[in-house]
Amino acid sequence: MSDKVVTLSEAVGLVEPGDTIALGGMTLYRRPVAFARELIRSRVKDLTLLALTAGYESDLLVGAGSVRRVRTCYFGLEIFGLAPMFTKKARDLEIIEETEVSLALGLRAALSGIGFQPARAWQGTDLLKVRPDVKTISCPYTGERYVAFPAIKPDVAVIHVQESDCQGTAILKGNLALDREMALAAKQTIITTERLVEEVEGQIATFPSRVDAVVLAPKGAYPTSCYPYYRLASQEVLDYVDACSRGEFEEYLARFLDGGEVGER
Amino acid sequence: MSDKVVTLSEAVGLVEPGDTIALGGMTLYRRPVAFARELIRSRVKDLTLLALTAGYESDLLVGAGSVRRVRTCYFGLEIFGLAPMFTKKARDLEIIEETEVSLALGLRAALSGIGFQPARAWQGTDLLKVRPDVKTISCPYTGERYVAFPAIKPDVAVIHVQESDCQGTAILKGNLALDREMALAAKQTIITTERLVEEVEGQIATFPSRVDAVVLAPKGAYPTSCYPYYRLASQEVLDYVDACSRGEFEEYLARFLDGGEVGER
Amino acid sequence: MGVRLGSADRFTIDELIVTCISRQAKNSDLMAQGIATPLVVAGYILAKLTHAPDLIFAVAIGGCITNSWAPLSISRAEEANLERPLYIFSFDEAAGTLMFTIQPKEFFRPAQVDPRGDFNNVVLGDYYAPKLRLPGCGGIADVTNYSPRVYLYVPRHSRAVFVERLDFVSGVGVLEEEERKELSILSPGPRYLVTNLGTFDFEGGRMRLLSYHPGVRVERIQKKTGFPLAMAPDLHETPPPSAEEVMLLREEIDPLGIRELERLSGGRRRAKLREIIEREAEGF
Amino acid sequence: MGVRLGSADRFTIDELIVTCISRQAKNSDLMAQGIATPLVVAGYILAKLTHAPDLIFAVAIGGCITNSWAPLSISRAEEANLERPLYIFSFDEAAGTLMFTIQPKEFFRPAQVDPRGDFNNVVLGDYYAPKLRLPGCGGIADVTNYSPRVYLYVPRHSRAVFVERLDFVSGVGVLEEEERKELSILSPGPRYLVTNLGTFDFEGGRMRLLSYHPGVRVERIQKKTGFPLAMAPDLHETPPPSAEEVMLLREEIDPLGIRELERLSGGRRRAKLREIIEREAEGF
Repeated sequence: MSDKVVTLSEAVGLVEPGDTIALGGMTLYRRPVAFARELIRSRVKDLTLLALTAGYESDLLVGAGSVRRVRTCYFGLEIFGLAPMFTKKARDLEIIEETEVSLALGLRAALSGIGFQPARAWQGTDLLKVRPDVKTISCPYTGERYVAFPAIKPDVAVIHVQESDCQGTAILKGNLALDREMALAAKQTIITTERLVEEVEGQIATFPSRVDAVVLAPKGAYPTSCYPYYRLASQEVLDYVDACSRGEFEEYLARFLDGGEVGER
Repeated sequence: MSDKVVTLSEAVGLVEPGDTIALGGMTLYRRPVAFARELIRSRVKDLTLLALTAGYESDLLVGAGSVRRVRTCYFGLEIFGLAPMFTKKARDLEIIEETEVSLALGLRAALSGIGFQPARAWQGTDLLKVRPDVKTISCPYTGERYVAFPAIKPDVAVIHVQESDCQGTAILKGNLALDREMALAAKQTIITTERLVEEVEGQIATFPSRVDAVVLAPKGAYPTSCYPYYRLASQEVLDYVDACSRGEFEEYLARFLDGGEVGER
Repeated sequence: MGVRLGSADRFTIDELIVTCISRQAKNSDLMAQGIATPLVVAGYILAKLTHAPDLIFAVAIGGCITNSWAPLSISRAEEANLERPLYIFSFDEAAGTLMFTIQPKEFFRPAQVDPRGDFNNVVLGDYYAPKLRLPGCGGIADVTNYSPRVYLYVPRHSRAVFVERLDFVSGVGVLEEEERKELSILSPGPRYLVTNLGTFDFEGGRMRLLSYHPGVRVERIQKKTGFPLAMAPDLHETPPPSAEEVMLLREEIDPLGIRELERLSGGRRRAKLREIIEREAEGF
Repeated sequence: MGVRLGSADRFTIDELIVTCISRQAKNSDLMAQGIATPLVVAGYILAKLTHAPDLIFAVAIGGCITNSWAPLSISRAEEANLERPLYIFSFDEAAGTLMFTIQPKEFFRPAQVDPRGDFNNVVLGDYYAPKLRLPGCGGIADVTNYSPRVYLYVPRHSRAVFVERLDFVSGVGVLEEEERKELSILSPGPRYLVTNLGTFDFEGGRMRLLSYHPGVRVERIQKKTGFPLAMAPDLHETPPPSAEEVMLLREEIDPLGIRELERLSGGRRRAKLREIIEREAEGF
């Protein structure tokens, strides 16, 4: 099998302006932060950012102007509060409202090779008003009306994993989020990994036939966590929030971009 | 939590004539054979037998006259050939054609709390002709026509597992078949288990809130396998096929019913 | 509001809210934990350590189901949840089938609530030109379509939260039977609400005061609510936490006082956060 | 037909079929194994041991994906597959999403095939009063709606198998573009068919002879087929297995001769089965 190991900057080269890019992990856990750093450096713009829950690196991408459109069910910093740049720029972003079900079933529809998946969700809320593209459908058995969530097929998925081999067979420990689904549904999939191994052990999370690039990125999720290798670097996230609250996003961003592949306290 | 441990015969008491009973495992692997034995003894009739793939114990249930209706995508004995009693009685049974997708998505619809699940399946075949209850649906996005598989909600699911606690938190090793889905979707779920343990280790396969009875049944899958405890008892299955080919099903059945909870060679 | 040290019959409002949450958990219940909800996590653990030892948790951080617990933590929440999981789920499974089937109880924290229990976690002000964009509703718009086990908590009861009309509906309240049927909604709406002033339900489709917290007058609760409240016939004072409950909370469950963060904002919140994180780093 | 011992340039028809199956596997392919298909399993392993070392298997017995293999076995197939699985799947996932997405190649064994490659695994004779009820189609009616990697094999080529009109359609063949579109079918139909007489495709929507096996005359193949065959322009003799392939099959992959079962029936099949099972029990 062909070796797919490339550098971060080569991997970022797979992203085109206007792409929908799906980032794995959840909020502050196992985020592809090293990739996001390189993506900001690359100055690719106009991206649609897709995430189960968008957090630290997503806020940096928004602050740096890489993102035009956001698709997520939550954009924030959990116990650290609102995501400062998302909150500040919300009026200028195009926000495509999603929920856990619309994201999960949207990817599932793509994985099933069909145009939609039905669910008992969203009705009685204003989500259907601000997502006029989302249709409803009548159950041929019960007559009930369900929401028909449209397929979501990201252009690029970026998943940070604990271990991968050179062909992109990777494993995930803990916290699966929607990573396996993103990696399978995307047109191109990039794995960034803490470790490159000869052969992974345990239930695999990705299939090499659906992986295009593998990047060795130790500490590649820092300051978000990569269980069980390192935990959330809370002080760093708080430093970010504090910097933004002082109006010093640009200074923080410069430090972040300077930070190389690995940040350490 | 309440202890749900009962005897096989108490567990069989949960099955009513006319019920749809879902049996876990696959063909010759991890089948609830001890339960099937007790079910035949109970003389409950008119059952609808639901299985991913129906094999040894299913054929005994059919031969013994417990079953009126069969829902499965395969009824046979794999390398041992056709299932003799199913083949013999096929004209008298009501056979509801299923496939892997119709079973998996039927259970999934029930688990999702909706009436159907769409799939790209069955079209261009005669299955839709012999299943006029199965409808099609038009995708509101692509305009394509998909089959809308109706929800399947078994009355009783019976799953043979390697280990369970007294409340019905069980694990499965290897071969998941559709057991987790059956156990969750059924109105009542019965676990038969090789071992009763204080606490299971590893990813659980059942949730105690959805389990009604737990039966200690060592060798409860014999002569089918229970990986990794014992393998398929090929000679016993072949003896069954040979007996049937000599027209000696009744004699075999009598021996089977005599066999107690445990068969050994 | 800080922890008042002293005899255990004294308690803070955070501790009372946690205790009210705890009391909604019955033994063997499955309790779902969202993100950034320390009051809820503390309440669930308190229940497990008192009247509901068999409680099981479905946790978003770590993405798993577990029956073990650890003291509240910011940096270590994930590893604590993943230490001995019963079941690790993907959100495809969780959102697609599992949560509908195993039906956990979950406490949500709305930014706005209307009289019938609809709620909002998406935006304040006009959707297209918001005064404040909120993080989003997670799975609330999904869960409130089917779950009979939706619970609410509001740490800062005010007329900004309890409004006659929401800026955006992202969680469904108590609908008329006909409307529910038309929208294929199975959920009967939120079952319970606890705030820093009292406890409530939405019986009959209107927010109703069940109990006022010790020292809080009913008039004050009504004044802080942007619409008329119904009153339960057996309206009473909220039973305070027991000495044991307060002790467990302060010493076992949340020695760092993370639960207090939910009632703070701005610079005070960040300062408290830094204090907690520094104490965690020192190994507390 | 038993294994003819002797020099390795001699081979049985089973071994030729296995070799043809093997040649359809390209390196790094994912190959799906159904149940009761020893010729297919032997073919996949042969490919892995020769030209396709990185082959991965999606196996029904054990319900997993694995890249390891073990000699063919009846009693031990499950434990062999589960010894070092890469991925254990539930059939919910497999049938619902995974197989569509990772698109394995799979060889199916039909009971009947029509000229355009529709096939039948459900019933012989009238559906409601069958001459012979077959086990059922498994996932064939699903897979043939979407997969571009459907392959067929028929160990006993006869006019009973290759019929102008099927008793029941449970697998979809090569449809006209318009019909495929109307039925939302993505699959182009079966790509390849190997029988005990030759190899075929369905190019242009009609079964077409690609090669005749050594010693088989084209006229015999046509005579054993219930409809007129098209002929490939480069019609040729099927290349025989190499000495190494035959050796691997007999000594490494299937020393018990389980692959022969697919060409036997009735009492002879049961006798062979008993012989194999007894040898397995003795520890072969």
